[in-house]
Amino acid sequence: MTLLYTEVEEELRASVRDLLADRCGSAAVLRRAESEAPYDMDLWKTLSRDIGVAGLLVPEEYGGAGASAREVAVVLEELGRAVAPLPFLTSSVLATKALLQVGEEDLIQELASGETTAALVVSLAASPYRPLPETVTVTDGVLNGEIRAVAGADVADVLLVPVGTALYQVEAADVRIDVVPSLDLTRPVATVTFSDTPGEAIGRLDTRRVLNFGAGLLASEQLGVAEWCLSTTLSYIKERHQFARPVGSFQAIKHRMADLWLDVVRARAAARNAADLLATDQGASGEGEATGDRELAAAVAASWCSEVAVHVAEESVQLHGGIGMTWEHPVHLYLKRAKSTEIAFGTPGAHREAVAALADLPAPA
Amino acid sequence: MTLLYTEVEEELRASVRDLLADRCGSAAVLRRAESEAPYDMDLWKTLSRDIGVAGLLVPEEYGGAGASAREVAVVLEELGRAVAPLPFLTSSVLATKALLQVGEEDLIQELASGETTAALVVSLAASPYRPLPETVTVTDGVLNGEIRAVAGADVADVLLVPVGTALYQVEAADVRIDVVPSLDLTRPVATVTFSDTPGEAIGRLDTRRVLNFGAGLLASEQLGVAEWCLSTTLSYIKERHQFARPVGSFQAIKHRMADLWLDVVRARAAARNAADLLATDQGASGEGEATGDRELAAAVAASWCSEVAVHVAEESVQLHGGIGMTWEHPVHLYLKRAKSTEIAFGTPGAHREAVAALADLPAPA
Amino acid sequence: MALDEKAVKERAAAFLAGHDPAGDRLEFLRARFDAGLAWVHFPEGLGGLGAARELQNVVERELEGTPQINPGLQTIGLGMAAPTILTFGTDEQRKRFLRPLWTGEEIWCQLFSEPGAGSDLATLGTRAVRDGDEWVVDGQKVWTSGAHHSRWAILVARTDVDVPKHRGLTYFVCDMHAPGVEVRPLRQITGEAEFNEVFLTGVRLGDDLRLGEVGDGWRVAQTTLMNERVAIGGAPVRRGGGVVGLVADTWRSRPEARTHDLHQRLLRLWVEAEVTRLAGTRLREQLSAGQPGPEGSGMKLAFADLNQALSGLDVELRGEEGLVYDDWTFRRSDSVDFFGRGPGYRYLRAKGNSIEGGTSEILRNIIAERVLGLPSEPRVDKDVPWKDLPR
Amino acid sequence: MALDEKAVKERAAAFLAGHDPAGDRLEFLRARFDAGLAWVHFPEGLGGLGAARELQNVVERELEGTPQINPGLQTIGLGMAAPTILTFGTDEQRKRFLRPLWTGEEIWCQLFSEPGAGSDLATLGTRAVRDGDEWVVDGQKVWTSGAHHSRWAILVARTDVDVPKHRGLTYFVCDMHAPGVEVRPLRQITGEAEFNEVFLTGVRLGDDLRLGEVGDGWRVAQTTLMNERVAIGGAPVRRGGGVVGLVADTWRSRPEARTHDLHQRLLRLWVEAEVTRLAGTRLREQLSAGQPGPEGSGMKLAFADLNQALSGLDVELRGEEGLVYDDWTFRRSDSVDFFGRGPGYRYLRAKGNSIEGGTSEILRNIIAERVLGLPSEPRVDKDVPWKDLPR
Repeated sequence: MTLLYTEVEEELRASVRDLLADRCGSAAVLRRAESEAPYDMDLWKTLSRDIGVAGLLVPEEYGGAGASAREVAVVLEELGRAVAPLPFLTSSVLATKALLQVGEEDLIQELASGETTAALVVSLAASPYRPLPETVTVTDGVLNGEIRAVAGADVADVLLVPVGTALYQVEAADVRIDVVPSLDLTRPVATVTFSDTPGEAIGRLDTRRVLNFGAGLLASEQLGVAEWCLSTTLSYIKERHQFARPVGSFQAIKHRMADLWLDVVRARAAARNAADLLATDQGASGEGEATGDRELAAAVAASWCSEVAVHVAEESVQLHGGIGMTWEHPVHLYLKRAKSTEIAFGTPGAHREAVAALADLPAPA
Repeated sequence: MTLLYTEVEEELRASVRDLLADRCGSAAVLRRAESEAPYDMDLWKTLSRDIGVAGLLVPEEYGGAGASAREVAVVLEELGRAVAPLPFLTSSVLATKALLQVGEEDLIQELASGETTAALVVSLAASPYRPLPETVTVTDGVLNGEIRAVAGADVADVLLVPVGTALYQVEAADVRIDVVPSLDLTRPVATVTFSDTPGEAIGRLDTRRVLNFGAGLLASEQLGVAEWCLSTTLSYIKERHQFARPVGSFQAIKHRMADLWLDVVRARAAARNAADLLATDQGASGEGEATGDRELAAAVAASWCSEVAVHVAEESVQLHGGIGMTWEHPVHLYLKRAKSTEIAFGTPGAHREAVAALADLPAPA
Repeated sequence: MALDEKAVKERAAAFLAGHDPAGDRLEFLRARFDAGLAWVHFPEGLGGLGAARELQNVVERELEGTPQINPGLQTIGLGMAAPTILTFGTDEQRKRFLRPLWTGEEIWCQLFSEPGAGSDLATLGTRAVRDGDEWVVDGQKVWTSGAHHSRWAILVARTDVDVPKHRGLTYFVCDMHAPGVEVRPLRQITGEAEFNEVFLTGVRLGDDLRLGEVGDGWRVAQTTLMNERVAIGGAPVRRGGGVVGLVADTWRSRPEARTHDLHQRLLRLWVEAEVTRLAGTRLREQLSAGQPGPEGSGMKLAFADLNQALSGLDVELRGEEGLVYDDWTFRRSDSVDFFGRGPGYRYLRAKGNSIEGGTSEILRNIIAERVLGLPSEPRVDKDVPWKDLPR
Repeated sequence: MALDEKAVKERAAAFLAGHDPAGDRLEFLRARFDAGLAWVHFPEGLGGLGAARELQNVVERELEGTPQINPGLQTIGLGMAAPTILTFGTDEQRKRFLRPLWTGEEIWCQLFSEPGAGSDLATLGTRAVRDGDEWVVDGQKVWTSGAHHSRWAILVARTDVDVPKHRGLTYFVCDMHAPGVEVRPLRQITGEAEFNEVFLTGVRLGDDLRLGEVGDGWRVAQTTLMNERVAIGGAPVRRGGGVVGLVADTWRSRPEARTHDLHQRLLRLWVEAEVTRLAGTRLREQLSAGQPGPEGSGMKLAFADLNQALSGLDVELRGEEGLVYDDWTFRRSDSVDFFGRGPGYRYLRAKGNSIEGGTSEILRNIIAERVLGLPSEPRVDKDVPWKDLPR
């Protein structure tokens, strides 16, 4: 294991970053966020076809790249850094991970190519540490009920719906999906409503494991968000003059930046560690490193990186002064992403509660 | 009610401060702390005789000043500011308050004059919100057992021992009192051991109310500690030059000082508010303002001022640099006082738990 | 001798006896101004009685239920323009401006901040060049609330580029109906446009619209800003009220959302809100007869921190509901509807609390220097002509 | 070509074959030095093999269980003096000093800080005046650990008062047995005297004890300090170990002391300790073949914060027991017994973590300027001769 990036990972990062720089600048993201089509599905196709990101987690025999959580994490960092409106987390991480667990080969192959997009129909606020609310029922192969605050459903072809311990596959076309105004403009959430919708049970799903995997990797996206905020703020305060000095020459600002940097340095180490351990979560049984170590690494990264992303984004708005409060400047997109992901797949507090159990720090009786 | 100091209160403050400036400088306090007699009982006699502080809480008909918690708070501020090694809190606040509750007139009169000193035999760490540990038993009018970490017992003539709901009066001479090395050099704690010690039951005591009263007023002592630290640090950083500038001209330091000032400003308001409401806690039944308001004010002041005193003292050590780490400089006396009082009569967390109940912010089920 | 409480009460009663509150609203307000019951501490003839400031409360109690002015719309006029005009205006200016300002017939806005001059306001670059009896103004201002329905603005512009920055400024009343004034809504991160950018192109202002001496604009502006900071965060709240009350209500209504992490944070914030409230009360007691001083900066700083922490906690506490937003529509708003909007709006809007009206960084500087007496930092711009400053 | 792992292993094995670990300890250590197995990255003949730094681990594994040096007593010598002597010493100096330094026959201490020069070390005032082939040193140093049993000290003194402060310094090796060196224990807030004050009065040092050029002392000292900061807080710990482990053990052993407030704070600190540990591990991976850079400052900063927060929590968590102290006796101590002493001691001692070896304020400056590239503040002391500086 290493907490550094391998050469292969750095090459993957460079390709993704180049493409995003070209096609996914902040002005474009903002324009798109205000449009009817917040997701950039053309870019998604290119990213899947040319760089193969959609199939990173998929073994080579199913047409994937046979890579691991480590490479996924690098892509998430870059997508976070660009607040890219793409269904990578929802389709290529969560849905794909769920399918790999149940072993649904055909669909996995379709997802790996990026031609088909899927979404796991759980609330973005679902916690790995609590049972999912049972708002959908299945009777005679048809689903009824609704699930709110689902991310990525509106651009999915196929929906994967956990009901109890079973996973159901549903065609998106058979379902009502209402996108609601979302705090995160670049990853809106939707209410998914099933009304006698036909679904096929495709296997048993350990949702906790999938959500834990998602939370641990989301930390890398949060790291990317924090890194963009830190470096953008750095550039700004080096340029911006007040009192005939660069704002970044004022000691109070410098000390805050040093503290933010230290937070981000530790976020990077935590996110890398989580990715490295989650890379051992293979196949249906999750063999490899002990589950406890993996869950602990994910919980540590998720709680730390969530809070760091929010804090750095908030400080970034503050240090940009008035301009940071304008719609025109992209920093708000990052603040909104950071704040939304703080709630996603377990709040920082929920992850710390998991740490209590995993690190033997029992709560008061 | 007012959160300001009245003219009478300011006069009382000035007398106490003058006397302490004369007799209780920091070098003297440090010397005394290392000696066999950490308390300055001569000064205590003077303060009681000339300014009448020992009888502040005592009604005039019992030879006291007939003042209230408001005046007591002002004295505590000054004693905190001087880390004065005097039994005011233990004898004139806690023991006196307990006696006023049970109505033990003769002893109250003796305490009011300052000729007799008493101590309530409870651990300094006793919380108003938990039952006292039952480590002392009474059989046929004799006490057995021990109570640890008692402040002020070593200079008391009379000990007041709560056992169950009863209060017992014991002669200090009949008891073994072992002072232990204490974190707070200026208010050492002792283990008090009863071995078939004769005691007289003098009434029923609501210990919670006494401890709550003590905690709410201790906030004023903590305010005094914080104020000394703030103003001493201010003077130091205005004088001390590094990089050919006063340390206090560096913006990062200035901003921290501004934050500390704001903490202390709020500590003052909270301590004044607690003193003002506790001043309505009169006589045995505690009539006056609703008990809930009084307890809430005390809990708010205690939790805030505890943490502010520790924080300001810690920052004071840091901003003094190396000199603040030396035995010779008095700031460590304040750090040790602050840290010890953080534990006294309920930790900040315990007071916040009380706030949860009093302000209707229920804990998770 | 100044009027006492009893005398003020009698004036109010006499006024009420002579004016029907059920009649024309504007007439009533104009008459109230003329009776000296607008702001009793202003001089007679200018809406006041020359009485102590705190006696205004007596008037308000007496005139409860009668037609009132609109403090939301008139914030800038009442809080900033009026005290400045009173202090620095000529007799003509006071007579001309104060009455319609108070009655709300004329709304005011503020043209101070510029894209290049935020915290360092004194470096502003909007130029005013004298042309006979007039001044010709060119430049761009920003963060102007209410500009689109304002009749007048208070404006600071540079009249001399060859002296150090603080010395080359002059303070004007700007006619918002003058040719060359263009107002554009400025969208914020909340989606709405609460503020405007104002472009000034060859705007001609008569010299009679100048407030204070030429070159004395910085000193005049200080009066305005001191009054602004006291207005922010200075309002009394009841225990457990305000923003913390709102979050506490969320907490009480959602037992299923409670966790110990959130509970501990809520308790800390509740205590902080309470001690901040008490400090505000204490400050108001100290100031009840005095003038606003730099201590008020501490209250604004504390309220900004609290609002941000509380509104952030509120979003997190709501979980799934925190992921949605009430309305992203780009529309003008005339005031901040903090309690009427959703948690996401409050979270975003509160971010501005530590920027508007003096950033928290500037407020810490003010506390450190003016309250604590700490030395200022080495200044690189002190004796440099404005035109030679790096920017 | 430099030796690889296999070659180093062979050298160690060959050395062990030729020297009996059960024999005389000092002889064994001297022989180990001479075999180049003291610090393999040093040059041959100076205790090393010119190999990569990380191969030292190979040697340590091979020689486990043999007589060892005393890193606690030798901290300054090994961590600060040795790399400086290697970089700036003459051949004679390296030959003379490095061997007994490593074996521990000669203990070293550091004479840098002065009462008037803490963070601003370059302003120090201890004078060294040339007198023929000697230098005469006068001044006062402070925060010198181990001075009372040291043979040598690394010393920075001012040799020119007429140039700006950084340029008038020269670096010496000070003979601690020379007449005029007086060592006095300095009592700390913990009660013990871990440090000393050192008074230098007419101390004569030969010019052969000068390290580096006259006037080049600041640059030489930078090498020393960089190495110091890496040494602090750079040691690997296991997950949940170190200070957080100690507090966690308190927590586990006292179910009756647990509250939700303490629990939440402990969980936060546990997570922070873990991410800091991981960042340290990652930094060591980055540095494994390289030289210490400014990033190490971040680790020291983080460890100081953590130690302070954790030791403070520990005292609070122990409640009644937190009110007592283990021992206030004024006595000398040669090293920090962080784990062997009581919670009160740890709380007080940890306060020094953010002061010694570079205050947290200085470290933040270093990170801001050298890592993040932020501009320095306006300097008022840049071109001023030392003797004219305000102090």
